[in-house]
Amino acid sequence: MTRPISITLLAKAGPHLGRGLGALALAVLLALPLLHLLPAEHALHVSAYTLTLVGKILCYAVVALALDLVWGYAGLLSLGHGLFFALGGYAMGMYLMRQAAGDGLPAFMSFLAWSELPWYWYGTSSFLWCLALVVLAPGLLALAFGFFAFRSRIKGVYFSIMTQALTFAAMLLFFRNETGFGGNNGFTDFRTLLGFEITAPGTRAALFLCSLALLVGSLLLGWRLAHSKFGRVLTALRDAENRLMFCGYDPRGYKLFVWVLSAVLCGLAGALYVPQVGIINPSEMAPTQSIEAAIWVALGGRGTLLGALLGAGLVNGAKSWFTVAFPEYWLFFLGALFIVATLFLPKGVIGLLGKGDKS
Amino acid sequence: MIATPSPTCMLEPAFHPAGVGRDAIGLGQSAGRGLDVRHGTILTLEDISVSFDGFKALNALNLYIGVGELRCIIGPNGAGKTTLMDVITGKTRPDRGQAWFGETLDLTRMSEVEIAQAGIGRKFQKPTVFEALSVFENLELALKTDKSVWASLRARLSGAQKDRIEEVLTTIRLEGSRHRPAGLLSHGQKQFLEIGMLLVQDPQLLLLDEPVAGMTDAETEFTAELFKSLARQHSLMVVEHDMGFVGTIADHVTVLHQGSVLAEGSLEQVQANERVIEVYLGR
Amino acid sequence: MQRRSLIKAFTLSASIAAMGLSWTIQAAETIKVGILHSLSGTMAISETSLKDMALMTIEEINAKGGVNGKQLEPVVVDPASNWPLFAEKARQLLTQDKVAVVFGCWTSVSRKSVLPVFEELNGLLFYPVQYEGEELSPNVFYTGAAPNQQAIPAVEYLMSEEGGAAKRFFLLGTDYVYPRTTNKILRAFLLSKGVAEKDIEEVYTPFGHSDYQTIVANIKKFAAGGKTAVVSTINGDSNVPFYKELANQGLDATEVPVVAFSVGEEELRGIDTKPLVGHLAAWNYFQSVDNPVNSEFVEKWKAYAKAKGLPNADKAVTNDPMEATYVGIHMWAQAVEKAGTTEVDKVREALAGQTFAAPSGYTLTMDATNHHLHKPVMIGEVQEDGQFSVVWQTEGPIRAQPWSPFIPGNESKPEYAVKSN
Amino acid sequence: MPAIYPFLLSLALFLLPLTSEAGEAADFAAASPARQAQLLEHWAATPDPTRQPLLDALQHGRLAVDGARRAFIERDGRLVAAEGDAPPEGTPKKLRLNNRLRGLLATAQASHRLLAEEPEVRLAAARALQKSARPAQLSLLNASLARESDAAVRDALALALANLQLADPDPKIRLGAVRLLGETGEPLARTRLEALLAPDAERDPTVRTAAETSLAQIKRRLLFGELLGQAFSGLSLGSILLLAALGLAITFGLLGVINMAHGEMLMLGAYATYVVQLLFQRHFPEALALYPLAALPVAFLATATVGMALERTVIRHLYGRPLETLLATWGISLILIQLVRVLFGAQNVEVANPAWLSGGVQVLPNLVLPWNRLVIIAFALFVVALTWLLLNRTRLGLNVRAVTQNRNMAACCGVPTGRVDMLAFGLGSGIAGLGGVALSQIGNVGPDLGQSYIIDSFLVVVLGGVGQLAGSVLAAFGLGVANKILEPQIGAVLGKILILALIILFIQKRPQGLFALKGRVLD
Repeated sequence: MTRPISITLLAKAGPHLGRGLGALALAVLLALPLLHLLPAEHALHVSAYTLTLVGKILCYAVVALALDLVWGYAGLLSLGHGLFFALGGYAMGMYLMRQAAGDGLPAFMSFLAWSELPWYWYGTSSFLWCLALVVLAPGLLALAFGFFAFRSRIKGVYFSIMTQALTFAAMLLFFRNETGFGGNNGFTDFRTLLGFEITAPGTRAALFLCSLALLVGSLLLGWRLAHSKFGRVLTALRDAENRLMFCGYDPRGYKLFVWVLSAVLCGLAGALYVPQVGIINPSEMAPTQSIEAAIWVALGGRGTLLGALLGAGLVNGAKSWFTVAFPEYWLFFLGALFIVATLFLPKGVIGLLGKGDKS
Repeated sequence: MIATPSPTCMLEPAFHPAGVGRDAIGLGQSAGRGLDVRHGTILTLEDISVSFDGFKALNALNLYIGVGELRCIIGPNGAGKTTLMDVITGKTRPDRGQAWFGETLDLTRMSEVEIAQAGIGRKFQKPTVFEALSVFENLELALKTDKSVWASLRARLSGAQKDRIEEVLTTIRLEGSRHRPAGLLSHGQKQFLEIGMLLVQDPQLLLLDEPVAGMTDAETEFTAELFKSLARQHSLMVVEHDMGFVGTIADHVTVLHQGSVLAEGSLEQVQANERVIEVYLGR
Repeated sequence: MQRRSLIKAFTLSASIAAMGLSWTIQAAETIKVGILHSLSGTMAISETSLKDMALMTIEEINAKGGVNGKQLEPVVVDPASNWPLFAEKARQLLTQDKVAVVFGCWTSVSRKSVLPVFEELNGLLFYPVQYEGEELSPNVFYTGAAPNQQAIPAVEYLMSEEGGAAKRFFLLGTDYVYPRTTNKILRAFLLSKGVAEKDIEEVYTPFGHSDYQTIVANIKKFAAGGKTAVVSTINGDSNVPFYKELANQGLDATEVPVVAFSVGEEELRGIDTKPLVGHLAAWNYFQSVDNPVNSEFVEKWKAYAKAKGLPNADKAVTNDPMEATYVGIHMWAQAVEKAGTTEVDKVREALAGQTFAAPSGYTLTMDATNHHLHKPVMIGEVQEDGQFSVVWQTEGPIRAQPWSPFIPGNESKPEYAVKSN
Repeated sequence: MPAIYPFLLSLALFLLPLTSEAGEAADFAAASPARQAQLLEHWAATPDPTRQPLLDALQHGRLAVDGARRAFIERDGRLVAAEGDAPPEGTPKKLRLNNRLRGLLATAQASHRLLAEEPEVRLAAARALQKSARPAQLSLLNASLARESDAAVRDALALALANLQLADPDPKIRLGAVRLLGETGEPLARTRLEALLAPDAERDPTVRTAAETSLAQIKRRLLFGELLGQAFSGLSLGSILLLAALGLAITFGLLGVINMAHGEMLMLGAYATYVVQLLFQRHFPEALALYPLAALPVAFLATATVGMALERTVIRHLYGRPLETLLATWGISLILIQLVRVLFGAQNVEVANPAWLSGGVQVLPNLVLPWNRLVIIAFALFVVALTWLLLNRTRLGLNVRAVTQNRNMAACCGVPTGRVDMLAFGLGSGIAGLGGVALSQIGNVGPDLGQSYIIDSFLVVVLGGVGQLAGSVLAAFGLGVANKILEPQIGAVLGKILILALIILFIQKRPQGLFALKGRVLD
């Protein structure tokens, strides 16, 4: 009601300004893969390094978005989203490993002296089945975990710590060589994807476009959800779960739906991430990775979809730059960034732009 | 004031002193919408006990509320009033005893959500509304409709539903604030919003925990009118400390003390009860 | 107010960025070399000193006039113990910074992560750490030991009368590919030497495992069955709790000697070595090796550490991977001189057969075909002062067998580098 | 062959003294390692008190050899010729032993110590010989046993002898030895008896039967020791988890700060220990053994100060926003880690166990309880008691509980909430610092130390029930013991995974942890 005029003005300009900036960003992102296809000598050529770096950040942005759906809207802080991301990545990695191995066994299996594929590897040479796995593996795990967790009304910090324990346990499991996912080395040295050279500029550009499409798709989906009655129920759930139950809503179903959706989005992001960075290993499940994802969201602005994207972009961009510019001191910058952001930007960076309520 | 009058015919519930029994109250055969209230009792609590770490919050409590009745529950602090509400709404499971909604619904076996969907609405002691949502959205969420996940993904408000919300907005005098976030409302306004949410939810039994706390006299008076008009089509159970308010609305008062019913009857009757005086005034 | 402080922060960071930029522009006629070691995260513990050693070596080469008349310009990046970041940084070094060569990596997984990048962009990586073998990339030169240059001689020593004539072997490692491969090779080797299956026990612990009570109890139990030696491939951080438990449970080296393949002088800095005297390590270099080249090398390193104010400079030590880094950089520089260019294909050719008088006291040769160094093997005993005394060594440098003959299927692997797959 | 071996050696024994009169030290110094081994074996069979200085010098690495292969013993920093008084030729080099020689030397030392005056020394020597006696020492042991007056030493010697007598040609002696070994719980005796039971190893049926009985007895005792060992290691792990988690039980459990920098407080405590150790090494080397005690107050104060400073500057602004404390403290933890890395280096630093925390107490033949672990268990209980007293018996504790239960109400009652918050956070951090001192005695001290404990700490606090000190204690010991019961069955990794899965299931059952207060749920 009594907001300073400047902010009100900004808010009014917001939709136009925001839409303009968004369109610009989208145009730039769409142009990147095309410019990558130009010959290397061309002045406008975008290097594979830039393309994979931005592609990676796009995947992270999807994770941030997915996390924001459960944390920002439903109030469930997951410290285990890295697990779903990694599961999607592993599912894609299985396909890529089979592609690279041809008719034989993946290299790490012959190393363990296994003579045949374990049962969970059957069918992974089929791309379609792998796509299904990308969705099913994180989805079913999230469903099972969510079903039990929400049934017994685990929430708040308890929920966070449980998700952390889950991803930690999974990390230990995947570190074991006998688990059959390559142990600490994970999957690497991919060759082809659907018959295309994975290092070919065309493949890279296509993967980049897929990531962009996934991001835009998730954003639209998230926007639709947030602005439907479903989204309002989630917000209500976050603020007063008991009240909502006495209104006759079963919070379990709502939580489970958004939780599984979020996990699946992470899985898809992981699946696109792996062929771009060329490796998947259990360290993606390390609890610190998931905490970092929470930080992207918080820094960008919790409960606003654009904020999550912005946070993922900012932190990862900063990280990529700091690690080169100040290899010895970048952790100071990053740490200070988090502290300053939480102290002075309670609504995240997006709060600065004056559209902190809802995007 | 209420736009959808219930088709069932309701008579003034007969008054019976405490301990007479469960067949005492109400004549209605059905409160509508499938709830079986053949014996005229909408809520039956028998021998309910709840204890927390040895402390007996409810102790072999018996309580019957008739269809269309407006019942006030009074009692000193710690008498178990809120725990009683918790038991009815499924939030706390009794260690012992039976709780029936109508003749067939066993409240001790139902989840909070099932109980709410079966037609028991509750207003909390501390007004609880969805602070991040606007007043209109609060009412929209509470509106009686299909509340499954799939339904709300596709939900669109129908004209009739919008009218209903507008109507309640007028009733609770918040029509000017419909787009304000509920978190910005005053305490009293929040109380009204919560009552409004109960109204659109259209439950058969309303549990109201200190509904007039923090209200001005005028607001209290208005609330009293509102409750009186609600009774008959709905059953109400009001927990209140404000004796004046109780006096205005109640035809039937139950006094709780140390987790069980101390006295039951009209306000004058319980006020004259020696044991009640002793409990309230101390010895 | 808040916004103003944010703007300030932005100006600050922009000016810092500008500083960084001007610093890179300044050096024009130089050869850039990349240094890809983790400076933060779990691996910083081991890799930081390799970065410093690389910088020292580059300084040393520059002081002698550089390579082909050009100064070397190190580009240091921090992949932060994050494996995907290793690949990203490798790509950055090769395509953005256009470095002529990269010195880096420690863990196998980091090497596996960057390998496709180096093969795709035809870059050159010098990998300075002992590893499991089973790899031979044309774009990598391996200056650490292959299993036959470390593990097998160590076990042979344990089986000898001098080494205590061990009859039973407890193979203990962290669960990742290096210990697994090494133990697989060792098991095949031991079986070929007539050791029975029941006399070999193989146990793995997770990364960062810190509670060795049960395992030490099991070693004790196992050791009651006959003269036992422990072959440890425990990874860096877990060694301290392991050795402390060993000492405190009263298992000393005379009873059950432990030979470690990942414990060197640098790791011993974090351990009180008095209770560990007599335990063994197998490497291709020890700081205590007595020869003029090494004395100079150690002196130079200590002086460098002091001059640069490295933490704990007064206790600076050298170790095997540091020596391998040093040798690698020098060999590369020699090869560039010989080839007259930094072009990868020509340098690769020039590297074959390159020799260098290393601090280990031997003249090491880069094998003509297999991209590995010929290295001597030394067994050292832990001393009270945190150093090793060499108790046994090979006659001379031995050739690496990246494809161990003890792993079935390796007979058909070519003895020269081809792109994997 | 085994029967001839001692005979040959006693023959050698007969011949050798003639040569060694010239100077055993010189002989040894000049010998090849194989010959050195022979000499040591011979010395072990023929103890001679005059040889003691030479053995001691060897054992402590004080024997040096000069260019003429003559032996010198280092005494008070000077080299003294072991025999004669010729000055050294060139710079003498220290004579280094290998493991085989060290083992033989220990046996030789033991047989020499059998001659000692003090019964305790003889007892220790006899015990050592139980493990390491060699056939050549048979007659020595027989002779020692015959002249031994102390009962305990006699028993120990008899056992040492029994090990050798298993190879005796006389079945009666073998039978006696087998029966005697059955009285022990030695893991080695088990192996020896098992060897006896191998086909064709023992012809005499009575001895065989006796060996079977003895073996069964030993196995029973060993199993008992193993179980006891498992229980102890469980308790020990529990005490470590407890020390790691206790500070968090205050900062997170009571104050509600999701303190991701908790691990770094442990790390700072460990580094404080390191610094104190350095100071002691430089300035009070004579009192070095006491440095862990001095480190306790230093670590407590240092981490408490850091904690209070953080509370005042950062966390103060975040009360009531628990999830944001997670982010800010995560940032703090990154900064602290990198700070330590820059100051002390990325490598681990050495924190040594002082003598009184080294080694262990031999409870059973197959059970050693390390002193550092025993002390840490006691220390953990002490810290718990201290914390409990502070929280429940002092004004500060009352204020802390008041503030954590209802901040506004406490402020209205005149409790200086700001100060209380600061002190409470300082207390939690200080206790974490104490934990760090303990952790430095069993594991790594490096910048990443805290990271490896943070997850376990949170699990302990959550499992115990947030805000419940007793719950944390129970949870820590429960997790420790469960871990150690599972580890031998299914391995460390699967064990840990299973525990995590069990915790997740348990929290389903009791979402508020072990010790949740049941009560009217407030909204």
